Amino acid sequence: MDVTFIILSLITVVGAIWAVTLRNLIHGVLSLVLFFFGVAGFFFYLNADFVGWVQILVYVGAVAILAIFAIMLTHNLTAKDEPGFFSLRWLTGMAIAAAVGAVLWFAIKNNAAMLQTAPAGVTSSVADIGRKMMTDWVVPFEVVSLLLTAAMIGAIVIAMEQISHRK
Amino acid sequence: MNPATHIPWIASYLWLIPLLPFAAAGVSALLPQRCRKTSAGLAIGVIVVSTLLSFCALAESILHGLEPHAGRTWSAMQTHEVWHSLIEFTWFNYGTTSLKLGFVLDPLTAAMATMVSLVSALIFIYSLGYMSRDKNFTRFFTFLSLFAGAMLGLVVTNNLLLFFICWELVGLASYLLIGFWYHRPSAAAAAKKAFIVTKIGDTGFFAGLLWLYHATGTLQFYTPDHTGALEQVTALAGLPGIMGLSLAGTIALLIFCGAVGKSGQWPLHVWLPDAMEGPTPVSALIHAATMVAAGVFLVARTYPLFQASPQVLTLVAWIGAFTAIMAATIAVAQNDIKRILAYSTVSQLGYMVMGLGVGGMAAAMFHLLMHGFFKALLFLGAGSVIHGCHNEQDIFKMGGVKKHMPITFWTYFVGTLALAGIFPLAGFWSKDEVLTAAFRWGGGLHKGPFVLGCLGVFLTAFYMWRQVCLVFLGEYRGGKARAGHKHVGQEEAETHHETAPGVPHESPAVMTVPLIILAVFSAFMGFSGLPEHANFIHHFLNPEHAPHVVNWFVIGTASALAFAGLGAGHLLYGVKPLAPDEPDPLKAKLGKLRDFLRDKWYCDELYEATVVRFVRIAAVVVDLGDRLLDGVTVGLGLLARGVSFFNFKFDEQAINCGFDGGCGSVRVIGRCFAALQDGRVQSYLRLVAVTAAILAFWFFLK
Amino acid sequence: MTTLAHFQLLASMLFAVGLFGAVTRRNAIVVLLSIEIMFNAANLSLVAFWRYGPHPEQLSGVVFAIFGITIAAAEAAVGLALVIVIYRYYKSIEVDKMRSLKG
Amino acid sequence: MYNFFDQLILTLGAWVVGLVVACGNGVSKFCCGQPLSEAAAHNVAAGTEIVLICVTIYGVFALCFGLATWLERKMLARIQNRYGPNRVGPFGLFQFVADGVKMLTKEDIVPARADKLVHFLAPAVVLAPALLMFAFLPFGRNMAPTNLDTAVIAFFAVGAGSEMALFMAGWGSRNKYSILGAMRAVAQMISYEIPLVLAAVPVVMVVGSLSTSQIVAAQGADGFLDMSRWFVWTPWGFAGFILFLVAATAESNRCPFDLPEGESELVAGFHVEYSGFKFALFFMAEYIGMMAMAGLGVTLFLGGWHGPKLLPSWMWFMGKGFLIVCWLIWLRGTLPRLRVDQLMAFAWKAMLPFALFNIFTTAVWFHLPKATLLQSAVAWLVTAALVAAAYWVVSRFVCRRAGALRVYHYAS
Repeated sequence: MDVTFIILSLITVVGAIWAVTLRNLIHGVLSLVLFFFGVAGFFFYLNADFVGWVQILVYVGAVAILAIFAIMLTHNLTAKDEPGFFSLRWLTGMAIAAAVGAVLWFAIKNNAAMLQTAPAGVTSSVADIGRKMMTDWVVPFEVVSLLLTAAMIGAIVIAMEQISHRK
Repeated sequence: MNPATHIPWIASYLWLIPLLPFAAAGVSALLPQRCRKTSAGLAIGVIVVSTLLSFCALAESILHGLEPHAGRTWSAMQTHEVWHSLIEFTWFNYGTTSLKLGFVLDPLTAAMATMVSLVSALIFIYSLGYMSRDKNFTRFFTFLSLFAGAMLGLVVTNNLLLFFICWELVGLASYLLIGFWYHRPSAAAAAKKAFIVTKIGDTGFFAGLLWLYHATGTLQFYTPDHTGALEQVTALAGLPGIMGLSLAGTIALLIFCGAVGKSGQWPLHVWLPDAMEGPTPVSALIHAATMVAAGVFLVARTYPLFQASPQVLTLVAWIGAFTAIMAATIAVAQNDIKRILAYSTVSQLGYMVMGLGVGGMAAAMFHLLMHGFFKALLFLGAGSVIHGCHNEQDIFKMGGVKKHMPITFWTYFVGTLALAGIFPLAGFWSKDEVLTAAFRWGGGLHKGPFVLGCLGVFLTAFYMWRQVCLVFLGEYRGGKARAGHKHVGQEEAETHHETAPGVPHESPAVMTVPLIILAVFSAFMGFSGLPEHANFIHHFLNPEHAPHVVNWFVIGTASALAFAGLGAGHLLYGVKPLAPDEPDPLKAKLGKLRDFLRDKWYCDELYEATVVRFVRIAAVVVDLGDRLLDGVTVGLGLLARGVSFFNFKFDEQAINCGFDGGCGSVRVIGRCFAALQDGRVQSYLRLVAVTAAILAFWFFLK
Repeated sequence: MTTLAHFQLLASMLFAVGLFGAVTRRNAIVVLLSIEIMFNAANLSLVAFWRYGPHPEQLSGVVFAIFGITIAAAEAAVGLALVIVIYRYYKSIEVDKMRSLKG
Repeated sequence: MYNFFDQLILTLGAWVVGLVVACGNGVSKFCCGQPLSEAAAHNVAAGTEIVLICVTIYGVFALCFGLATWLERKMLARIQNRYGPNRVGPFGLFQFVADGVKMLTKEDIVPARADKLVHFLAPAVVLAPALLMFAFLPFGRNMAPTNLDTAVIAFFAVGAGSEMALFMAGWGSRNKYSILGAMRAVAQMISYEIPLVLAAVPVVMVVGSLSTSQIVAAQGADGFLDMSRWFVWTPWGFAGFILFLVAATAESNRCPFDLPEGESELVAGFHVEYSGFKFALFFMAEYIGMMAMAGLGVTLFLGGWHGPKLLPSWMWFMGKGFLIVCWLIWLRGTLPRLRVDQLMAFAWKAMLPFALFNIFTTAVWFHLPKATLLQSAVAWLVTAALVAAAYWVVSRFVCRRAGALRVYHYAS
């Protein structure tokens, strides 16, 4: 455990908790951006630079902005009748999350392989990633690109349909 | 086989031939509708370049044959070797294997590519005139380019998978073009029919493809180290397949299914005549000259597989012969000018398939090439006539067109004689080759295809001459009877600005010049396949088989029958020109048989009564099964009710009140379970999460 | 020294936080964003496994993380477009109000 | 001599580092009676170097920002046939100092209903990416602050952060004009980010690396011909450069793409509610972001610091960068503002297809043989023809759609 890890974990965990609990949705999205930056920081920390930059480019540059646009377009700046902290709903949610988290914790704790330290000299150069994607992972790569195209067209069609109906 | 010592330059640029039209299609797909000149110019320019490249490929492969025997004549060329020049490239790797694609330059490719691109180029130019008034001109040329690209890709590829991709693209282009006037229900239906019927065959083809890949581990036809799919036939022939065939025979049979669908062979021929709903240049290009020939080309390409299995070859021969004669008889009784030509196409394709079946691969390909020229000529001529006669397609409403459209008439005349097989036009030589091959196939029952073929020759000459007489000779019968008459398959009015009836007029030069060029080819190309020693095309396409000597008996029979057919046609239709509303004289001669022929042997009805009805019956059966299941359920329910009634009585009297509480708790539990399905996503998510957690705990603790 | 367990524990914690948001919040947008948090937790776990794994030269974890990011982006695009359409239809984006699939 | 000037800044930097380490040794001897250990000396040197790089970059570019504002005002004035600032210093060169003093002494106004935290954070967040972007550019021979394997994508990723900052400014102000301006800015920057990145892809493809240092190295040549291999001389490079410039103009919200701040409709867009020093930060972020974009353009297409060996490499870099900045100012002085629909249509219907086709053209270039001069000429002509064809096709689209007049329905 070193200082970088502690700082980054604080950023991510606090960002994530704020993102799911804040009533003000815009604040929620901004904390989510904090969380995204924290995860990107972890990627840099783990020598996966490329993933880190892609994370920032995609999540901060696109997903968060998309969320903000969705919030603006649905006039939902704050969640109005959200139940309070000690409501049954929130307590149930916390219990469930705790249960799942406990299972994962249990699984990790009971695994000796988890206690190893980081081997030195592990890097991921962009050239290597590209080569892997174009050889070993070419089929998933193509599938994902197809999926992305389909999602893009789908999103446009879904959003457009109503405009034509409104006339 | 001699390994290619050097790769000629044209082989390394072979990919340009299909790619250029593809690129043109892509660009003009992006162009707006109003860029008519651009898209047409692009399409034509590109196909001309492809044609030139194909000619280079042809020249290269001819010269390559000459090289080792410099100074000798063709007749002395006895290499007994098929020459291939291969270009391979890797599409992508996955894991440890890689998918290789490639192109092949060999005589088959060169000859076919030249024919396809040349005919396409001429038809593209012709379309300029024919489609000039259509508002979707740009789209038309986009589709044409797409088609040309796919067809040429199919010709030059060295890989069955790429072949299949192009094959399907060709089918797609055909679908788009048949349904080009999609707002006409008949066109839309015809497009759908063509697509679905050919898909039936393609399913077989695809199964064959997969099986071949499974058996040989590659889909390349030829490879430099001789491990291509077609170079492992000897091994395949030794393995067992289905129905007593060898594995090679089974795969060949499956591949032949694809050819049957695409080349309109019985029993999947029904889509081809309907495909005439498309614009006439499309009929000429796709459904006469090139695409339907793709099936024949497929068989020719994978011929080693077929050669390994005599049973399959026999089947091929008989299907071809039967299709040839059946379609010819149907053509005799049709009235629509394009439909006659369509059935004629089916019939000629039957000849080609028959030629393949009897072992005359070169003969069949020769006939394919020649047929490409003269059938394109005939279709374009028909288009010119339709154009000139104000979108009339019924030959009984034409007549005397010769006076008004001399160029069209003379070119059409050449095409007719070529198709009928009159000396010395192209059809004579190629049909003679096919018939000779059929004649030499064997004795006894094996003479059957030959006899059917000869009969077909007579019918071909007859129906073609009938058409010429009715359309071009006599007096013009159109014009007055037009008002209020519903025309069969009338071409779209959009193509034509003048709908007022009047005398026919000659088409513009942009349409007649391609006709003249095609007529020249139809007249003289046949000399490339003179029998006896100098049979150039035979050597060129299939040097492995020794050339056969000329068979005067076959030539005599075929010629005599052709002339007889022409004479019969002239007797019926030519001697006394028909009056405007006079019925077909054939009706009196043949009676009920004519109706049978006119209604295409009731094939569509037969399919309606069998296949379609089978599907309906199956639906009913499934429905019945469903009801049966329902009945069982209801019965069980009744049983349960009976039991429960008994229980109720028992309850009432015996246990009564003590049990009511239990019932109540059951009801409560039921309500609880019902509450689980409350339509809220999050409840489901909660349930999933909790279940997963519990299961995982249980798993860990176990 | 930071061990693999640290990263995995952190990732599972983030996953739990995301799950909490997904099952608790009523606002559809927040639910979607919680799902993004879960995606990120999974990606973090993958990359950590890659970093500590026996075959880092295979780059599997990195490649998978990139695929994960791509898929998450596609999911976000479609999901948020759906939210907008749902808002137009129901005039609300509370997931509790969408229960026409109730059994 | 040339090398001396070329490496002058590095030499100075090394001298300062040496000085600091020596001072540290002195202090250490004074306090503990022994010099610094080797590791400690190394740490001190590295830390000093980092601080020095940051200070130099921020100092130089803050100065450049000042000069750019002066340049802008002077050039705009010249274009509009006036004098521009001419009171403070020679030619009014110190006008920016006066402006800065004014900004610092102005009252800082925060709207009563503002989202205070977000409103406070926005100016800082908006400046951070703009400054961070300089970390990835090589300013001269041996003068790259970082040497990342992923520099180009890092540059764009950092740039994406500024969108969020603009939104924070607009949202935090609780003002209709602000939020409208911010939404416009975000939409515009997202739309133009795509052609911007796609315009850079050809360079990455040809060089085969995302590292800016390697991209610059690939454009180098010997001696006085050091400008012969700039990518801008190739057809695809030229097309890419033009695309990049247009997209960069839009990314930095400059005229004619300055709708987010359109005075006639939105007062001042997302920074309506900012005054004093916070406003100055926005102003600074805009100019520094513009210079960073210019720097990336120079790196990708204009050969970075390469140039005939008449000037030191860093001077080449700054000179080319300022040339692009001048070009942007010139555009502002001459072009009218676009309409929103024109802006979007231009990004999606003209720039995106053209950029995609440019990538294709680059692939063609990459695979064409270029061993001999004749082959190179053929490759050049073929790609030029492709670019011209693409331009022609795309322009026909745009002329028809985006250029058309819009019909306004006031009543409906």
